[in-house]
Amino acid sequence: MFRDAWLIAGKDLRIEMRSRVGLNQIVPFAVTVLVLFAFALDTDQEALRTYAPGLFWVTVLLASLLAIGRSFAVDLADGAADRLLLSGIDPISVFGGKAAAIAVQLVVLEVLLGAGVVLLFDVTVHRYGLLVCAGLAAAAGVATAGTLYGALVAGLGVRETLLPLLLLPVVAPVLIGATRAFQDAFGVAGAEGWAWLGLLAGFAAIYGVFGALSYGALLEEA
Amino acid sequence: MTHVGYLIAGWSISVAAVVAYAGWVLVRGRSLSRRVPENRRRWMMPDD
Amino acid sequence: MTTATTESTGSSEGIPATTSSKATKVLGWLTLGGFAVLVALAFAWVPEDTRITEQGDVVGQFDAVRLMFVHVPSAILAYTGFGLTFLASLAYLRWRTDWWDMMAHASAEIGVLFGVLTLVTGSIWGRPTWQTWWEWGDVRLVTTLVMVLVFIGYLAVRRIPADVAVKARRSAVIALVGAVNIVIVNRSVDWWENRTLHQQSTLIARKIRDETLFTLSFSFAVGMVLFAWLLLHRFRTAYLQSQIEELEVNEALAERRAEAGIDESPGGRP
Amino acid sequence: MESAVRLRAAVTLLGRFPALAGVDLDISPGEIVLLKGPNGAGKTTLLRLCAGLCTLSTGQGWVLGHDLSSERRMVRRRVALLGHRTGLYDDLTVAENVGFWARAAGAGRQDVDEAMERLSLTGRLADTRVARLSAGQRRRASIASLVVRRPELWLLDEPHAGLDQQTRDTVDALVRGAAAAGATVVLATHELERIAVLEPRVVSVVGGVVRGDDPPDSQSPNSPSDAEDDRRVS
Repeated sequence: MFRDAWLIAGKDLRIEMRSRVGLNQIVPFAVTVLVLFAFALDTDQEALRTYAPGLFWVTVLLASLLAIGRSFAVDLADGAADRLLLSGIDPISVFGGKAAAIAVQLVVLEVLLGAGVVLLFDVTVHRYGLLVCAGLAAAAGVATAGTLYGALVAGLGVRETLLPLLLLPVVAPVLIGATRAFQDAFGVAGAEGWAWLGLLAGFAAIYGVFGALSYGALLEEA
Repeated sequence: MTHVGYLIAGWSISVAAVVAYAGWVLVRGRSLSRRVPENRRRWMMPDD
Repeated sequence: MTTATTESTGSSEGIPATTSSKATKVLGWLTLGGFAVLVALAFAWVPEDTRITEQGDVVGQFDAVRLMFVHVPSAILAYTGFGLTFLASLAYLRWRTDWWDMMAHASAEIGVLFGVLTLVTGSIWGRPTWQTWWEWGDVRLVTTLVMVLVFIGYLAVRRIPADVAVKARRSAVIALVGAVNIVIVNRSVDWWENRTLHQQSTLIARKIRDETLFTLSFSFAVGMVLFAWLLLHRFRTAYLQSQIEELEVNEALAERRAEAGIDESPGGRP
Repeated sequence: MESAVRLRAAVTLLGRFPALAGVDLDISPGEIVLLKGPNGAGKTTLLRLCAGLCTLSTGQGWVLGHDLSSERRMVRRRVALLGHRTGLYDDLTVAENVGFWARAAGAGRQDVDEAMERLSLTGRLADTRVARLSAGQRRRASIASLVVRRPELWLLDEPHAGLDQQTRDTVDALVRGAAAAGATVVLATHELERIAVLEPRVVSVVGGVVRGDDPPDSQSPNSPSDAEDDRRVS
C-alpha cells in the first residue's frame, strides 16, 4: 500500500518537476496575488504586517486550487486515469500518493511565499517551530481535502469552476487555524498558536481518513 | 409599532421566497406530470 | 413519507396531472391556515419586547422581536433539510437506490432555500437589535453561512449533466463531507472568536414571555408542515423527472435495437 | 473451464444513450475475436465494458470469471485495454512511463527491458519524452506499458488506426504473440485483411447489439456447458 502510494506520489512530483508548470505559473501567480494585496492595502506597512498571515494563507489557498486542478488534469490528459483504474492499485494508495504530492508542492510554495512575505511585508518570525509545524499541518489539510474534492469533480467537465466553489468553504477552518498560528509565530497577535496547530492537524487527519475511505467509491465508476 | 420597515422586509421576503419556490415546484410538477403516463404516477392512483 | 402512503382516490375523469395528492392538499391547507394564525399571533397577541431597568429606562427589542417567528423556524427548517440530506446520502451509499438519492436532492434544495432565508432574516433582525447587519465573530452565523455555501456547491454538482449513478454517488460524498465540515467549522469559529451575540438557550432559561414562547413553538409546527408539503412536492417532481428519463432511455433503446434490425418491440428496460 | 467473456442481455448507457442495447456474447479462453461493424455501433463501449470501465446498466456479465456488476476491480487488473488514448504522461520519458506502469502492475525491471526490446523502443527513444514522439512511437510505448502487465485478456480498439507500417506490423506481432501465449484477444478494427491470417472469429456489432457470428462460429472446443451456465447465473 505504501509502496504504491510512494509510486504515485513520485510520478506526480516528477511530472511537476519536468513540466515546471508549478514554478513557471503557479508560483508567479501566487507572488502576483501578494503584490496585489500590497497595492490594495495602500503601502501601509503597519497594516501589511498585521494582515500578513491572513494574506499569506488566502494566497496559498488560491494557488492550491491550481495545483489540485493540475494534478487531476495530468491524469485525464491522455487516458492515464483509466489506466490507473486498470492497474489494480488500491484507491487508498492513489489517494495517499496524490495527496502527498500535492502537499509537497504546497510546502515548496509556502517556503517561497513565506520568503516573499518576509521581504515584501516586513514581518519578523518569532517562533520558528510553530511556523514550520503549522505550515506542514495546513499543507496536509489542504492536500487531503483538495485531493478528495479534486476526485469528486474530476471528469465532470466543469471542474475549473466547480472546484473553488466546493473546496473553499470546506478549507475555511484551515484558513482560520493557519492564520491564527502564523499570527502567533509572527508575533502580531497573542493567539494560542499551538492550540490552533491542533485544529490543523485534526483537520488533516479527518480529511485523510475520510478521503481514503471514500476514494474507492468515487473511482468505482468511470 | 417600532421597526416597521424591518418587520415588513423580514416577513415579506420570507413569504415571497417560499411562495416563489413552491410555485416553481408546482408548475414544474404539472408540466412533468403531463409527460408521464398515469400508471407511473403512483400517488394519484386509487387504492388497489 | 413514502409516496405509497399518500395515495388519493382517483377521480372519475382521469388522474390530474399534478404532484398533489390528498395528503399534500391537507398539508397545504394546514400550512395556509397555520400561517394566517401565526401572523395574527405574532402581530396582535405577542407583546413587544421591553424591560424596565432599575434606572427606569425602557430597553428591549420592541417590535423587532416579531422577526423571531420567521427567523428561528427558517433556521430549524434549514438544519432539518441538511440533516435529512445527510441521512439520505448515507442511506444512498448503503443501499444505492434512486429513492434515497431523490430524497437527498429534494431536502438539500429546501435546506438551501431556508438557509438563505435564515441568513437574510437574521441580518434584517440583527440590524435593529445588534446594530449590525453581520457579525463575523458569531458562531451560528458563520457556521450557517459556510453550510449554505457547501450545499449550494452540492446543488451545483447535481445540476451537471452526467451519468445518474456517478452524480448520485459523488453528491452523496459531498453531502457527507459537508456535514462533517459543519462540525469542524462550528468548532473552529467558536475558538476563533467566541463573542456570540445570539441568546443562549432562551427557551430553557424561561427569560421570554409565555406568549412569545407559545407563538415560537407554533411557528415551528407551521414550519414543519410547510417543510413536509414542500418535500412531498419536490420529491415527486424529482420522481417524475426520473420517470421521464427512464421513458426516454427505453425509447432510445428501442430505436437502437431497430437500428440493429431487431423487430421485437422491447417491453421497456429489461 | 469458464469463458473469458460472457455477456447476457448487457445494456450500457452512456448518459441516456444506450451504447449497448442488449448484448449476448461468449468468448472462450484463447480465442481471437474480431469485432466488426460501422462507427457508433458500440464496439468501443463493448471493449470498455469488458475492461470493467463501463457500468452494466442492466443484464449480466462476467469477465475471466468475475462478475461485472460487483467485481470490476478484479476484472480491471487482469485485462489490458488499448484505446484511442495512449494512457501515457507527456512529460515523462518512454522508459519512465513504461517503468511506472510496470511497477504499478508489480512487474520487474526484466519485464520492462523485454517489453521495450519487443516494441523497439531502445536506445535514444527510451529516454525521449513522450510529448516529442510520433503517433506510431506513442502507440508502441503505450503497448509496451500494457505488455508488462502480462494480461490474460487483450482488448484492442482500432489498434492499426493512423499508424505507420512498422507499427502496424508490431501490432500484428503483438496479437500473434498474445495468442501464442494463450491469452484471449478481442479487437475492433476495420483492417480485416491484416488479421485474417490469424483466422479470428468474426463477430459483427450493429446498433449496440451483437448480430450473431459471421461467418458461423467454428464450433468452439471449450464452450461452457449448460450446467455451468445455471450455476453462474444463480
